[in-house]
Amino acid sequence: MKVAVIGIGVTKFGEHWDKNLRELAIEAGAKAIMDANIRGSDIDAIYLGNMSAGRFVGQEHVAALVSGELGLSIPAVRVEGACASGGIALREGIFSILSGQNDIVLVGGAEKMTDLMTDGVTTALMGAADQEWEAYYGLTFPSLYAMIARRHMFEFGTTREQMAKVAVKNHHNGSLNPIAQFNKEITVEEVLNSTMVADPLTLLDCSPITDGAAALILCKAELAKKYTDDPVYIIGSGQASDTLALHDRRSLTTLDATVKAAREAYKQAGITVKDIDVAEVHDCFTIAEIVATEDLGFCKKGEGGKLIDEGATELNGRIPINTSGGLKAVGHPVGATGIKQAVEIVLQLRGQAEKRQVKDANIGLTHNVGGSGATAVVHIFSR
Amino acid sequence: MKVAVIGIGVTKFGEHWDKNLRELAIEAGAKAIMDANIRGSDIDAIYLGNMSAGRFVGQEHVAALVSGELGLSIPAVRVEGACASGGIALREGIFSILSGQNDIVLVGGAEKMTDLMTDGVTTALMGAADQEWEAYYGLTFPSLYAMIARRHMFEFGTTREQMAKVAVKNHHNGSLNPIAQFNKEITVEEVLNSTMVADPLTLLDCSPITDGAAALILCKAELAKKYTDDPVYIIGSGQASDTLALHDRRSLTTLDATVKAAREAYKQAGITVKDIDVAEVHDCFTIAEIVATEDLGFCKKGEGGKLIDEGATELNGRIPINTSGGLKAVGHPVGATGIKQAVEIVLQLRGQAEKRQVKDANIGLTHNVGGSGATAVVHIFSR
Amino acid sequence: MGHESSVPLFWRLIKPRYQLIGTKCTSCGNVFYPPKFLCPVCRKEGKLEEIKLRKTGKILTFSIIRSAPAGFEKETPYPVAIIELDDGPKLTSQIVDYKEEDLKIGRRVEACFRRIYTDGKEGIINYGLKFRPA
Amino acid sequence: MGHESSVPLFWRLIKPRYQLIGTKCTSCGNVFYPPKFLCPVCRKEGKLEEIKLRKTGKILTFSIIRSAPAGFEKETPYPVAIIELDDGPKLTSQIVDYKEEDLKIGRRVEACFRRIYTDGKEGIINYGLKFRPA
Ligand SMILES: [Zn+2]
Ligand SMILES: [Zn+2]
Repeated sequence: MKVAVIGIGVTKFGEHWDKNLRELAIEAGAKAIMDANIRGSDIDAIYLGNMSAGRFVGQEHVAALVSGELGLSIPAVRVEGACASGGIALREGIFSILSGQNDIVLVGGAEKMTDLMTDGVTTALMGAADQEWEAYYGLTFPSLYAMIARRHMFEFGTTREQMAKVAVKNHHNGSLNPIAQFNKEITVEEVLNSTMVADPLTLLDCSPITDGAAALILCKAELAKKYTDDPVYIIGSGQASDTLALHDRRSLTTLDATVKAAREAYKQAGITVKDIDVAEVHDCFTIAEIVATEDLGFCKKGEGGKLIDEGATELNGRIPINTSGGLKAVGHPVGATGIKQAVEIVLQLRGQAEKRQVKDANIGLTHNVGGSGATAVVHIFSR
Repeated sequence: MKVAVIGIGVTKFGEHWDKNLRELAIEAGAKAIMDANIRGSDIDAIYLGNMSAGRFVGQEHVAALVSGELGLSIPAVRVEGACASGGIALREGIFSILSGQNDIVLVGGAEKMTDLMTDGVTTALMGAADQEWEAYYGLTFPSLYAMIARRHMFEFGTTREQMAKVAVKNHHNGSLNPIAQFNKEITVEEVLNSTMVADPLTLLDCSPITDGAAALILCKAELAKKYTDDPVYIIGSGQASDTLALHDRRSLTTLDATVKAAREAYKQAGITVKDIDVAEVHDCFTIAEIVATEDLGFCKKGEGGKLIDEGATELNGRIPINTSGGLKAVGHPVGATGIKQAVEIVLQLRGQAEKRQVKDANIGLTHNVGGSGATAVVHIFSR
Repeated sequence: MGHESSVPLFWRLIKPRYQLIGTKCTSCGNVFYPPKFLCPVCRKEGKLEEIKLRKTGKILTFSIIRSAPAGFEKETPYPVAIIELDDGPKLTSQIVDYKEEDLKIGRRVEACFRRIYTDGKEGIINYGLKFRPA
Repeated sequence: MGHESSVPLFWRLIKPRYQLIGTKCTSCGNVFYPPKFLCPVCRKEGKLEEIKLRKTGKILTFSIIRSAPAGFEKETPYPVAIIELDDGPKLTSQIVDYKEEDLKIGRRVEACFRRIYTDGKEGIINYGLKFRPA
C-alpha cells in the first residue's frame, strides 16, 4: 500500500465560541488545499470524520455541508467510529484512491463540542459506549478508563505517578505546539492533586472538551511529485474492532483491537515496531497512552509505566510519543483527533515540527481509538 | 467496475416496538450471511449506513456495535449521508474491495426511529438539512419537498393527481411485498383527502417513520462463482453533492446531484438509461419520485407527471419504478433505505421478486438521496 | 429546532440573522446570503467582505406547515418560503402578516424582525427575520 | 443517560435488566449476559435459549464517579464496577450498600433490584440491578 499526503491543515484547537462547525472544517480544509498547492477543483472526493455533530450541534450530513461550502459537487462521505472517526476517514480516503476511483482526496476531521454544556457533552460522548448496558447504569468515559487504570495497577503495579508523568510529558510537548489548547507545563503533583473525576483519574488525567478541525490532501502515490518535492507516504493501514462494552472484552488491560490493527499495519508496511521513529497515540486519558505503548509493542505488556519512568517516550527519548502534546494537551475534538495525529506525523517527517522536531524522523505511526477500545486504527507513514 | 452481490437480507420494515437497533441490524446481517452461504469469519469488513442513531436511540459507534454482536473483530465503519447513508455505505464497501484490501464485505443499513416521539423524529430528521439556515426557521422535511412540489407545479404544470398516483402505484407494489410497512392499496382520492402535512403534500404523499435494517454480502467479482451460481454484479456507481440548503441550489426542480451521480454511474457501466429494466428511486415524498424519474433520464425534464399518467412506471410498464413499494409503502428507516433498494434490485435480477417480478430484468438501478438533495448516489446492477 | 442549544450557538449568528448581512466576493462579484466563510466560486483566490443586503425580494416557492418540529407546535399552520432577494441571494424563512392571496410564487416581500421560537430547554428566545408582503 | 427516551426503549429490556436473564448457546455452551441475539461464537450454527443467572459474582475493577452524566448528578459520588458473575458473564453496574473497604478487586457481590435513574424529560423511573457486598 502506498498513498501520498501532499497537504495538511489544522485549526487552533480549543474553545471557539465564535466559530461554528462549518467554519472550522472549512478553515482546516482550505489550509490543506493551500499547503498542497492544488486547486479546489482538483479534489475528487471528501471524507470527513465526525463523531456526533447530530448531538453536539443538531447537524447530520456534515460532509455534504462542507462540500457545499467549498463550492464542490463531489462525493462527500461522513465517517463515524466514535473518537476514531478521523482515523477511519483517513482509511476510507486511502481505499478510494487505491480503488482507482479517485486521484486526489480531501480527508478531514471536525468536531464542535463547546456548544453543549459539560453534562450534555458527557452524555453525548457515552454514545461511543454501549448505551443500553453501560450508559444506562450511569457510566462515563472517565470511569470506563478509570476501571482500565485500576485493573492495570492491580495486574502490573502501574502507579498514579506514572500516569501523571504522561500528562506532564504531553503538556510539555503541547507547550511547544502553537495549535494546542493547553500551552502550560504542569507537574506530577498538580495532576495528582487536581479534582477527582473518576477514581483514580483526576481532571488532569483527562483530555479536555475541544473544538477543532484538521485536514489532509491525499494523492495517488505516482502523482505526488507533480505537486510537491516532499511527499509523505502512508505505507500501512490497520483497523480492528472489539465489543462495544468494555465488560465483554477478553482483557481489561489490553485493547485487542489495537494489537490487531497494529499487526496489520506493520505487516502492510513491511516493518516492525523497532522501525518507528515517532508516534502519536490515543491518550484520551493518561492510562490510555500507557496501555497503547504496550499494545503497539513499544514495550512489553505491563511495562508501559516503566517506559514513561525511563523517559523513553519524551521528545529526545528512544521513541518519542505524542510530540504534538497528544489529545491530552492539544485537545480532543473527537472526530478531528485522528487527522490531527496524521498532521503531526507529517510535520515530523517533513522536518517542520519546529521546537518539537524529533531527530531523523523517517517512519511515523498514528494510533486512534474509538470509545473504550471497540475500534482501533493504526497508520504508518514514511518519508 | 465490477463487484458481486452474493447475499441479501432484510428485516420486516415497520414499527418494531419489541426490537432495538442492534437486533434489527444483526437480523438483516445474519440473513445476508445465510443467503450467501458463507461463514461469518469469511467477512473482511463491515460498512453500516445509519443516519442518526445518536439522536434516535442515543447510540453512536454502531458499526463496531454490530461487529461485536456478530463476534467479529474486523474493520467496522459507519457511514452517514443522511437518508443516503445506505447508498454511500454500499459505495464504500465496493471501494474497499476494488482497493484490494477486502475480498468479502458485509454492507448494511439500519435505523431505529420509533423510539422517539413523532415531533422528536421530525426534529432529528432536520439534521439532514441546514440546521442554521433552514431548521432554525421552523422548516420540516415535508415542507422542503412541498416547496419543490409547488415550484414543479408552477414550472411544468405537474398536478396533485399525478403525485397521488405515485403513492397509489407504490402502495400497490408494497401490497405485494411481504416486508412492506403498508400492505394496503390506496386511491388517488385517499391521498388527496388525507391530512395536510405541508401544502400541497398530504400524509399519504410522505414516507412513514420506520424501523428496519437491510444487508448485502459483496464479494470480489472473480470469487463470486465460488459462492453462488447466480451472482448479481454492480457495474456502475456514482455519487455527487450539492449545497445542504435547498435555497442555495441552481434549481428548485432538478436535483443536480442526481443528474451528476447518474451520469457517472451510466458511464462506468457503459450503458444508457434506455438499458435499465427496473429501478428503485428515492420517493421519500411523491414529488421526489417524479423529479427523480426526470433527473435519471427516464423522461424529459418536466415530464415526470406525464410518465406516471401513462403508467410507464407500473410493474408491467415500460420502466417499472419502485417495484418494492418504494420508501412510500415499504417504509423509510433512513439509513437502511439505500441497502433495501439494492436488495429489491437483486431480487428482481435473480428472478425472485415473486408477484412483483418484472419480466426480463437484466439491468437495474438504485437511486438514493440524502436530505433535500445535497447527496445523491446511483448504482447500476447487472445479471 | 429542538436541539439543546447553547447561547453561543445563537449569538454567533446574530449579525447575519438580525440584519441581513451577507458576504460579497470582491474577486468574482458574487453576493452570498447566508454569509460564506470562503467564496465557493473563487475559493483561495476570493476575498469576502461583509455587505448589507436590501430587505426586499420575491417568493420563489412556499409551503404551509401543519405538522411542526419541536418548538414550533403552537405556530401551526405557518407558511414558509424560499425568497430571492433583489440583491441576488436566496434564503429560507417564514411569511407573516399575509392574506391568503399573498401566498403565491412571484409575490414581492420584505424582511421584518420577529421572534422565531423559544428554546424549550433554556428558555432562550430566538429572533430573526421573517418576510411580509411588500 | 440523557437520551430523550421513549417507553418502549426501556420496557423492551425489562426482563434481562430486572431479572438477570441471559442467553446460553446450546451448541457451544457459552453463557451471555447481557443477552445476545446471535451466538457470537457459533453464529448460524448456534442456538440460544434464555437462562436465569445466579445473582452472585465478584468485582474485577471499579471506579467512583464524581462528575456524572445528565440524570445522575444527584447520585455523585457513586461507585461503578465491572463484575464477573459466578456463571461466567461480565457486566457493568453500580455498587451500593458498601463500606469503603468493600471497594476492592475480588470483593464478592450480589445483585439487588434498585432505581437506576429518573428520565428528566418524561419522568420515567428506570429500574435495574445494582450490586452490594455479599
Ligand atoms: Zn468569488
Ligand atoms: Zn455458540
